[in-house]
Amino acid sequence: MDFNLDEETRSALEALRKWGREVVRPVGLEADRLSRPIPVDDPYFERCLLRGDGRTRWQPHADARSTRSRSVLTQLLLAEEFAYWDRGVMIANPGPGLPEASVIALGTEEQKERFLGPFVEPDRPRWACFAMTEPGAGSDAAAIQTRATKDGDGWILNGAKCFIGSASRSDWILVQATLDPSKGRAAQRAFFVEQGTEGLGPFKIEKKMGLKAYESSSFSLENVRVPASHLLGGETRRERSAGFKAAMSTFNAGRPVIAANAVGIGRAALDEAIRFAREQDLLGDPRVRDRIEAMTRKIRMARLVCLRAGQLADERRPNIVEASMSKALAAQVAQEAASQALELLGSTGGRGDHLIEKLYRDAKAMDIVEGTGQIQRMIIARQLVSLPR
Amino acid sequence: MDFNLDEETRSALEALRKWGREVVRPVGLEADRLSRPIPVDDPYFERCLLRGDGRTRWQPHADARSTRSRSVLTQLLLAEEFAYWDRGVMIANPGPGLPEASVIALGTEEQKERFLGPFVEPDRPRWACFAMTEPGAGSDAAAIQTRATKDGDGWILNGAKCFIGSASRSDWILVQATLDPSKGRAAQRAFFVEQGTEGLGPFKIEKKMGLKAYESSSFSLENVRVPASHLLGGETRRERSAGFKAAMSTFNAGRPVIAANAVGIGRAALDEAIRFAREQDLLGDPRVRDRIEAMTRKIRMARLVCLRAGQLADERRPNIVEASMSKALAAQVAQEAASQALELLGSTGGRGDHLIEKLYRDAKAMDIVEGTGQIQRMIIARQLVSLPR
Amino acid sequence: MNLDPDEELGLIVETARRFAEQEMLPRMREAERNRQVAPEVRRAFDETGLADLELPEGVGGAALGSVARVLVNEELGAADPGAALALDRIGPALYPFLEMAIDPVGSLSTIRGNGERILLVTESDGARIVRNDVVRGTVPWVPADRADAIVVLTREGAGLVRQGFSIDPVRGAGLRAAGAGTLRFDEAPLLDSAFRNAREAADRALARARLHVASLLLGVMRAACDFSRDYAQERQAFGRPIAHHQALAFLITDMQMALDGARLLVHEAAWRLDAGLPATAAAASAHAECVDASRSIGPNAVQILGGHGFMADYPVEKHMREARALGLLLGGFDAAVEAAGRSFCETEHPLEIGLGGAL
Amino acid sequence: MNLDPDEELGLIVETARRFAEQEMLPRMREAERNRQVAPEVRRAFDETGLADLELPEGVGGAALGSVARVLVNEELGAADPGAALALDRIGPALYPFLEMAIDPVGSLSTIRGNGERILLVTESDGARIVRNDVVRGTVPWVPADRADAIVVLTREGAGLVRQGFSIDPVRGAGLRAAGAGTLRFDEAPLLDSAFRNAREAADRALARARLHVASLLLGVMRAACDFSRDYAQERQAFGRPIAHHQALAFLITDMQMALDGARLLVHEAAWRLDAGLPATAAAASAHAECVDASRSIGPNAVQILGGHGFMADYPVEKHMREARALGLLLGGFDAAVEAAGRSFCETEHPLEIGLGGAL
Repeated sequence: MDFNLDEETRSALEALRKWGREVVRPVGLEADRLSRPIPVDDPYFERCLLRGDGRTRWQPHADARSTRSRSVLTQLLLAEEFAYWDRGVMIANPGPGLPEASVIALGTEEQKERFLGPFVEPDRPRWACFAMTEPGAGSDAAAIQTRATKDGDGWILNGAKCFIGSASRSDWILVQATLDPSKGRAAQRAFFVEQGTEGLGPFKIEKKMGLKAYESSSFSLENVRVPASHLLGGETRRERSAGFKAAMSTFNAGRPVIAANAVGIGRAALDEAIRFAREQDLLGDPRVRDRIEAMTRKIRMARLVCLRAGQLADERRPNIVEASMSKALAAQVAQEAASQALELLGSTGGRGDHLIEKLYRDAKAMDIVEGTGQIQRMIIARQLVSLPR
Repeated sequence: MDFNLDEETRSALEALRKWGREVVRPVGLEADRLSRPIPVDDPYFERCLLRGDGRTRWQPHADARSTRSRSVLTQLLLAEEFAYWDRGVMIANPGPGLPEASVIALGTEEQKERFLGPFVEPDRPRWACFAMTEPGAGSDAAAIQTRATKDGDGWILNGAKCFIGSASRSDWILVQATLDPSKGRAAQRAFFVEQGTEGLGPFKIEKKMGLKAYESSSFSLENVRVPASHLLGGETRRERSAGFKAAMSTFNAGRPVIAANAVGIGRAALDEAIRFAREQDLLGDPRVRDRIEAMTRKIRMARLVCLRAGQLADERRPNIVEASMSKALAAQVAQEAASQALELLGSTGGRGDHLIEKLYRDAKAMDIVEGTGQIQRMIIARQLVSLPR
Repeated sequence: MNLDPDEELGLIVETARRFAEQEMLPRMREAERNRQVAPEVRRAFDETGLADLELPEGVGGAALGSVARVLVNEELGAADPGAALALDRIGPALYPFLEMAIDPVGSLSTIRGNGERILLVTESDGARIVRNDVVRGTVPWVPADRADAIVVLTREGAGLVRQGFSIDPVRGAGLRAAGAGTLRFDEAPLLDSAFRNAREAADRALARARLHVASLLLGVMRAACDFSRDYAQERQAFGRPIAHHQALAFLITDMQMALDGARLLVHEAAWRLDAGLPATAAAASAHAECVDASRSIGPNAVQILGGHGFMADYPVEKHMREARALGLLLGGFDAAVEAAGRSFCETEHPLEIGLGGAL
Repeated sequence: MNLDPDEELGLIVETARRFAEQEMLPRMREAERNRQVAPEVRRAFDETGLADLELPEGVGGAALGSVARVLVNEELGAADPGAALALDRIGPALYPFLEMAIDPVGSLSTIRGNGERILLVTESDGARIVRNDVVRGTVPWVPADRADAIVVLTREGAGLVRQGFSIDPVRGAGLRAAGAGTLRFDEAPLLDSAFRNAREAADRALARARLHVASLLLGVMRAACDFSRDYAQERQAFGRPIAHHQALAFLITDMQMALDGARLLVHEAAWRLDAGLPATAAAASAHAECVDASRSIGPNAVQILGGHGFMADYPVEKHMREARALGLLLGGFDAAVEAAGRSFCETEHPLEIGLGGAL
């Protein structure tokens, strides 16, 4: 056992902490105050590029498997730290984002070159996004209705998507669509749709309760025509796709990242609660101390569960249960921490200008994205008691 | 609105409170200390008879519908008060008990005369009991396996029952059996089996965690032969039975009685916690006061939900949701109250001789008998969201 | 014994419900955005007479009690608790007038006649009375942008402040239809004060104020429960309505259970007040339960809607925020628990049946 | 970073598991009834060497640390926590010897050589030290019928009591395999005391004692989770295993989640102790979490078994009682929360990553 951090992780955390305190937190508070996503032309994004953010980890001319990347454990610690300063800003950051992993794993060389190439040394802040969720299909991803039909050499897409991060500012959107809605996930394919393609849009920027710094959009696809080369992986990608998906679910890192974000949010609420309690001289009240103890204990526990899921992923050991547990637990813990911290603020929490009040709104999303707490429990119960699907 | 008690109820409560303090509580503590049911020949039972307990509310030569009985509301208040002093003793009390209502509603005149007659002016403490639960069928009553097969003019019963209250001391046991296990509840019938009938027994007295004052037994039925006249209601009872069961579920009073018992247990824990806190001078600690406040609040709430279910039953308004809610809520509240009270005792709770420690063990059963908390929620959800069976 | 509200209140409740559904509900997002209620809604409200429910007959009120108030407030709160606070210009500030030995009719006549907006604040909000006739301190948040007068309620009594205070608008976490501001007292002189030997009356005034807030919370919780339950019966996932997945069905059940239980506590406390029985612990405890229940019902309703719940296209995110904001008033959960706990601990058997003749 | 226990401990854990399953588990009801462990089990235990795990090498121990202890205790606790307490004659009373500036080898040699049974009690249990060398007070319950000596641990230090105390047997709510008694000090003289400037060492000794108890709780919780889960997969209702009803499946999931989380807290605190890092808050918090989790896991395991769970034919009613009794030791939940809370509130960012080099 060893809970010490290595030097590299520690210095990466140090740098992120400075960036978070000086830049991320103020940008996030501003977006919340103005109740709008950070504008595309905000200088913040240029600063991200200067810092080295917004790039792809894909390396041209390298084997896909040799792509350099940090350990999952380190990624989780960084994800926690970033969310500590502002989880909305973290999601708003430029870069190839969610679809990157799929494109690296499944894309043809031409697709990588064309779609990830511009992210190698980006000339300006660039975004890409993955569009899965639909108004009628959230947790039940097998139920998506966006239709892909063959049209000569290309494809025609029709449907509607919602809650898609940074969609209107993305260079391209990887759109999940089905060849046959009655056949579930097996009939689903992903297509690159470039910004400006006829029939894509309009984009409606959603009005969210929290996490306002990033743009969530809904949009429709009306007879959107894409060439055959825009089908992710091309016609032959099927087998690799199955393997990729199996690996993603066996050594899952996505759910622990959300868990780490939730831990970060909870920790921010904790620190603010302590600061407030000290300033208002409330630490003599055992109720206040008990609240702080419970928050600290639960957040620490959620973090450990999350890191354990990460360690298993790093060791290529199955982490299905741990990944889902970390997500279910941390999301719950973050909400409770924010709610308890708000209680501690008393009437100050009603003003609407305190970080804790924002965190209370932000935290709720963590129990919804990447599978609700209920979905996580279904996944866990399948493993623990063979709950049938 | 009126939360005042009428004079009759109040004086019945007064009398029960005196009886409870002076007799019931000591008898219950003794049974718990000795870890055995109150013996059949204990003078306590004779005192019950002298007090007028142990009788049937059936009146010979009266119409079944005119049977005098207290309002459900009053019954619930008395059930709470009795359980406050000892819920195990309440169940141990002599009388026709659980099957009485079914016999009054469904029995033939001969059956009432024969089986309830001895309880009109009982010459000695007498018991009767209803045997539904089986080792393999608890919540799922449709799954009982005890078999009734026609044998000439009579019936032969084979099977095993468990957790049956006062079975070994009962004059007769109303045994639920099935004519065809594959046909669910529709094929179930109830049979009077008299004590001493060949093939009935042996009785195994269960070792329980709590509520030790009353006897819970398991026993088997091996080729137990009963005459045709022992089939509850006779061959023609079917329609009345369906109506009775519908009424029982639409205006349920059984679940609120358990809820009231749970409220009584919780209230006992509360009072003991306050007494202990005062003696140990702990009331200056906000943690202690907060615990007492939460206990009081939740118990009060559970009582109101319970009484509301009772009022609806009195008014012959459907109370399915309220009855199940009262049961689910009160059982939970009683457990939590006992657990919090135990926490307050600290190391004293470990001695094993404090009433609160006993209540902690007793309370758990309230979430199990008459349908677990899970079953209650299924019943509620059927009404609230049409949850399919 | 009868746990149901009396039938003669049915008509008033029906009026409140109709007004809430027809006038308040359709404009709740508009009122939130504008930080005020539209004038035509205000006119329609004045016509219902609901604001005069508890006013003494001498000033044209219906002189009804707490039971009527909590029934009406649940209806208004279910539509828009912020608007409910804004529409009732006197609101909980009425109770010290009614319960204290200060001339209620004289002051109230003026206030009502001028259509003044007055607010109630307590010591737990941050108001401090020094030398019995001057108010100091800052209340970080009141659900109002402006006020003509402030009633300051302490454990010993209450008084009216007409000058020496200011309200600086703030964004507000919820209840924005009522506005939001930080209230500052600058050596504000206290009028109409009744500070000596008024402890019992002050307790009763605070109890009524607690039920005022608690019943608005009941409304918000009901709206959140109803909306999310309907949604769960419509929305399909994995081949059936999400409400038919047992875990969600049980969650919905538990939410309803928490709401129904909290409501009975509020009703019983209101009945106690109307019956002149000891009620401060019951009211504080009911208040605490409503805050407690709403802390889980609000987020759970959002959870049931999933991603949709997080968006302003649906009302549940508003329910969650409004409930949380309501829960911070009058010192919030902690102050309510502290008051109730102290009182419960003073008796030996706080729940003995028949104590004082009632439950 | 590595959250898994080191592999070299695997053999010791395996020994503990085998002993627990083969010797303790089959006799747990017998030990409970007899209020003591059978002599042959005691002999078998002594042969495993598990009691000497943390003893210094000077007295024939393995000088292993807290991580080894919590791993072993989870195994023993899963079989029979009362027997585990009885078998380890020194138990948590060892820690003040190890952490204090009193001669550990001298006293320990005697104690171990004579096979003495010694107990640890703290101030939160009710022991009071007056004038630095005399102990007074009553500990209402210790999980023992008799003892040769008592170690009294306070916030300032610790000492040994060899006379002036008595233990009156009581029934015991749980852990009866260890016996149960009320411990009374009658002006008991304190030996080997180290009371000045020993605060830090006393804190560490208490932290180790907390983890000793917490890890037994982990074992009980694991046993309750495992047994009830297996049962739920076997038992049929409404046409399928009860574990396949979603609400029960989720309950089982939440129980497992609570257990796995609590275990990681215990492990991290134990690692901190072994690494010489600040650990008192971590240990107190881990202790609190184990008590908290066991308060729901115990009753929930009984609930899953329904009526069967309430009967001594199945082990879950025992798990529920044992967990509750364990949870009352060392001042229980409140003392643990109080200690952890005070400590967390002293720093500005109690969970900042990398603080002091570790998580």
